[in-house]
Formats: sequence, C-alpha cells, structure tokens
Amino acid sequence: MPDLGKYAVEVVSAYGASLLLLALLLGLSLRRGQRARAELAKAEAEAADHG
Amino acid sequence: MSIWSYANPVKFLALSIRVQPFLWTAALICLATGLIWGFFATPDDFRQGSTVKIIYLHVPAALMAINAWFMMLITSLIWLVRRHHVSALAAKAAAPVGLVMTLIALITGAIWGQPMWGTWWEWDPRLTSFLILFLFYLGYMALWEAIEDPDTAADLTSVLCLVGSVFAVLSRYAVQFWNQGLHQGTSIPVTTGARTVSDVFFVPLLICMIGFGLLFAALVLYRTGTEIRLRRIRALRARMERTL
Amino acid sequence: MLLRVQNLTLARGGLPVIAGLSFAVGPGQALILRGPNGAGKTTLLRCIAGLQPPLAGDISGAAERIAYAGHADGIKAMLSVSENLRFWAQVFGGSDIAEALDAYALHPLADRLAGTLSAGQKRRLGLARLLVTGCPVWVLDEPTVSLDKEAVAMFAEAMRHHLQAGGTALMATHIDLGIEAEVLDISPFRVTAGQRAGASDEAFL
Amino acid sequence: MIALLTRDLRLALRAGGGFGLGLAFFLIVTTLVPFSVGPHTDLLRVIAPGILWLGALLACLLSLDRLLALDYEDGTLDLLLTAPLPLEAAVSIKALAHWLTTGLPLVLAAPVLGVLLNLQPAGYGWLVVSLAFGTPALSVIGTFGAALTVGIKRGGLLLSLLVLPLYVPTLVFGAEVARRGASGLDVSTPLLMLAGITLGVIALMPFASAAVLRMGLR
Repeated sequence: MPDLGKYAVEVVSAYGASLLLLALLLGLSLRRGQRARAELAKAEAEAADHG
Repeated sequence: MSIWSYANPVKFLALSIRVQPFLWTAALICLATGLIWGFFATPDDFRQGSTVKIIYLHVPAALMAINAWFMMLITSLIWLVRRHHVSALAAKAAAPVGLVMTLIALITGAIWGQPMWGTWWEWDPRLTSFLILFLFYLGYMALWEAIEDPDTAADLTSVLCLVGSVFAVLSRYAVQFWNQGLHQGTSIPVTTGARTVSDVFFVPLLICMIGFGLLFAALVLYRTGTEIRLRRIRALRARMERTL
Repeated sequence: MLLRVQNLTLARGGLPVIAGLSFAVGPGQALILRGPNGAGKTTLLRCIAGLQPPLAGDISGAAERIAYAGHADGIKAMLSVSENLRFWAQVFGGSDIAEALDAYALHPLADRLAGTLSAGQKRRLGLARLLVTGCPVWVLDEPTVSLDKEAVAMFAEAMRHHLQAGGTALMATHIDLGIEAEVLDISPFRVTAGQRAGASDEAFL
Repeated sequence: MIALLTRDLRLALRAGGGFGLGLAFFLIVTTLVPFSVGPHTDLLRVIAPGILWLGALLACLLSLDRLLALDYEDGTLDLLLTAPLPLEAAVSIKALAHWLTTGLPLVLAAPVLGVLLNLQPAGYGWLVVSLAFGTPALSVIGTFGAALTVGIKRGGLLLSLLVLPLYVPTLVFGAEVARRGASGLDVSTPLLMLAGITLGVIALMPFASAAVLRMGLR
C-alpha cells in the first residue's frame, strides 16, 4: 500500500464511497434485470398457452 | 441494413446480448488498470499530497455525468423525431447511471477540496452546477415514474430533457457569475487542449476515463435491455387481456 | 362541406383498437355510432375532434369546424350560466348567447352559479355551449347522459334545427333521438388479436 | 384570447379563487425568517434581498399546480384544444393570468415586507425592479411545469421538483440585482442577464408548454 501521508483518510474514503456507489448501482441494475428476465419468461409462457 | 433497423426493440435486444460480454470485460480491464496504476504507481503532488489520487475518480465521473445527460438529450431528440422506442428507453436507462456519476463527482470533489478549502462543502461554481445537474436527473427520473402511459412518459421526459439542457447551461453561467470559484483549472481543457496535468498523471487518467465510458455504455445497454423486456411483458399482458 | 374519414386506424394506450374505418357525413346529415363499450367510440370521436392523432388514415373537412362535447363539459362552477356561455361564445368568435339560452330553457337559471346546478341542468348548459360555438360539425360523445325526458326532447329539437341549417352531427349514443340518421356499427372494424396495425406496443411483440 | 384572460382573472378573484394565497404565503414566510435566524437587524439587513426573492419564488410555485389541473379536470383543456384559439396563445394567457394574480401582488408587497427585514433604503427600488423583471419568468416556467404534471395525480410535489432547478438562473440574477442594489453597487450586468432570461423564456417556453399539453392530453 502506498504511503498516503496525512490525507490517507480522505483518499480512502473517496475511493470507498465511489466504489460503493458503483457497486450499488451495478447490483440494483443486475437484480432488476434478472427479475425482468424471469417475469418475461413467465409472460411468454402464458402468451404461448393462450396463443 | 441501415442503423435504424436496430431501432426494432427485439433486434436491439439480440444485439445487446451479443455485444455486452466484450463491453463488460473491456470496461473492467480499463478500470482496473487505470485505477490501480493511478492509485499505486503515481507520485504524490507536492502541494496536494496524496489527495491528487482522487483525480482518477473525480474527473472521469464528472465527465460521464455530463456526457450521460448529453446522450439522453440525443436519444430524446431521436424519440421525438423518429419515434424509436429503443432510444426513449435508452434515455430512461441512462438517467440513474448519470445520477450516480454526478453523485460520485460531487462526493469526490467535496472530499478532494476539503483539505484546501477547509470545509466539507464549498459553493464552488463547478461543484454547484453538478448539484444542479443532480436535481435535473432526479426530476427526470421522477417524471418517468409518475406517468402511466409509456409513450406519453417518453414524450414528456424528452421535452423536459431538452428544456432542462438549456437551463442547465444557463445555470452553469449563472453560478459562474454568482461565485468566482476556487476550482482548479480544468485538467484537460477541451477547448485549449493544453494539459495542466503532467504526463505521469495523464496516462492513467485517460485509461480511467475510457474505463468509465465503457462502464457507462455497458450499464446503459444492460438497463435498456431490462426496459425493453418490461415493455414486452406489458405488451404481452395487454394483448392477452384484450383477447380474453 | 363533407366530413370524410378514410381507412382510419386508431390506438388506445399503445394497442390498436380500430382499423380500416371509412365513412362520410354530409351537410344536413347525422351519423350515430353504435358498438359495445370499449369498442373505441370515444377514441374515434376524440381523434376526429383533433385531440388524438390517428395511427393511419386521414380525416378531411374537420379542421377548425368541429364543436366537440365529451363526458366533461368544461363548465366552471364559480361562473354563472351566462358567464360560462359568453366565455365559450367569445372563444369561438361569436357573442350571442340568447338563442342558446332559449333552446335549453336556461333563461331562469341565467344568473345562477353553475356550481349550484343539478347534473341534468349542467348537461343542458354543456349542450347549449355547442350552439354558441357556431361550428357546423358537432362531434358528441354520449350527449344524453343524465338528461331527463324533456331535456332529451330539447336536445333532439336543437339537433333537428342544427341539421336543417345544414349542420353535420356525429355522435355516440344508445338512445333513439327520433331524428332520421344513419347508424354505423363500428364492431366489424375492431382489431382482432393477431392483426397488426402499427401501434407502439406491437414493436415489442 | 381576451375572453380567456378575463375569465381566469374573474375566476381567481371570485371566492375560493386563491387570489390572496400567494400573498399570504409570502407574508408568512417573511415573518418566519427573523424567528429562525434571530432578530439581529444587521444580520437581517444582509440577507433581506435574498429572503424576499426566495419568498416570492416559493409563493409563485405554490399557486402553480391548480393553474392547469382545474381546467384539465372539468374538460376545459380538451375543449380549448378544439377551439380556434392556438394552444400556445392559451398557455401564454394562462401564464399572464397567473402573473397578474400572483406575481404582480408579490412585487407590490415586497417593499412592505422589506421593512420587516430591515432592508437598506437603497434596496427597495432595485428589489421591486428585479422582482418585476423576474416574476414573469417564474410564471411562464411554472406554466411549463404545470403542463408537464397536469395529468398526474398529486402532481404538486413533482411540479416543485421539476420547476425549482429551472428557476435557478432567474433566482441567481434576480437576487444578485436586489443584493447589489441594497449595497449600492452597480447592478447593470445581473439586471441585463435577468431581463434577457425573462424575455427568452416568455418567447420560447409557451411552445414547449403547448407541445407538452398536446402530448399529455393524447
């Protein structure tokens, strides 16, 4: 780990906050995507029965 | 086969599934190398000390925050002129990503400035205009959620995006006028091109920017796919109800 | 002038409702639209009145000549009956409201605030508004809702008068007004499940 | 066009028309300020122009969501769309009616409330001028926001979220004129910018509002 000097807290917190936000965005997007795929499969199945 | 053929949502979905693996891996590689290189292998700045390392997050995020809105402006125009659903849904998909990029830019900017300015938040023109951009993103996303009919929602949000862009630029100059500003010179002024950042910092910064750009593209592509799937579910359900 | 509709295709909420509808209504003629609820009568009338663009097909003879009356009749509760009528008369360029007041026996109510009127009286005021617009083409959506017997008679009388003066009328209604008018059932023009008509939801199917 | 204006003014002035609403809100907000920041007149004197501008802006915002929603609910908007009157004109008239019933009273009341906040004598003139130039823009931008949220249930909060960022340029330049006027500095640049924005908004916004209304009513 590089010597961050007296601003270590600032740098780490900046990186931590940013990466956390990106991870949150990624996670939420992926979860929403998965749910949509599952529901679409169900809807297509129902449509096939009625078709 | 003009590019507009990809405006067909089903075809766009197929394309996005094929392209995404490459996009995600490229984004990951660029981000990893850029951030690790910048974080570990670059010297401290004699004045700012190690806080200069925050540049690798602040500048790319700020750049993407503005480009995201610009992309939404373009897609909104495409929706209004050519009524392609994919572009309206791409704008809707890009908004949250732009919002997060703005948030990152705000947080890293505030943290980075804190040692010099002595306060956690300084009403500096550039940071403040990002705060205003944040409000625009919030309003845009809220309007999408508030309207039931997807087509009307796409229309109204597109017009809001156009009008919002004009006012964002107006606010940018109003805020500049309102407070002379403490922000350091632009690292890579697009207009003058003269780099105020020495080479050793510049290369990792460039890689980070490309990384953030690729991440943005991958995320928006993925989220647009989700929006298309949700619209397809809605259309299938509506058609089934009609035939019952 | 003829109100002509050719090969009209309409969508509601992203799904096609009516396709390939054509008809024409000349001066002095009335056309009554029939069809089950949800067949698209309201969508069709709103489209002809210019409130909603059609998916395909075109409408001629409608520009600037239509007086539309939908379910809500644009009456302000805090204005009196005559103030309401005068407002609409001025918006459509006319100014004489006496004739409209006579047609629907609204003279005794002229100075009462519209908010104090009963549903039937308010409906009569809404229909009286049609007379002050001076528009030759009437496009009406269920005009006789909440009207009692002699109010319906007044409306039929005003309609007869309008047609004799060379006016045209296109309306969706279930009751028989006792005036000679062609009837058009729009059920056959409804879009079946498989049929594609270019509505926005189809892009996702 | 005149008919629409007179009708709107008559409606606003009638009982329950909400004519005094904006004014009362402006009075209440201004009187609350000393309770919140303390009664030190020298502090109040410094922030008076900004507070008065903010109060006027919020008062304008308050009375916006009823502007088009009432006409939407009783079908008047649909009928106006079929009338020979162009929608752009109708929307401009609506904004003008809003300014006359809300904006103008605020401009006249501001100096009176300036006394409450111990505004410097030099500031009164420029406060009125800046508000007179700024409030029309607030009404026209507000009409755009009202048009965006006309069909939405409980659209009032969303209206504020959409409109406040659009108010930033007018607020910044307007408050700057009032602040410089109060301390006797040269006001020409912010005043020109304020007037420029207002004129631009008055000329262009009605087209956006009308387009949005047509889309919303479809």
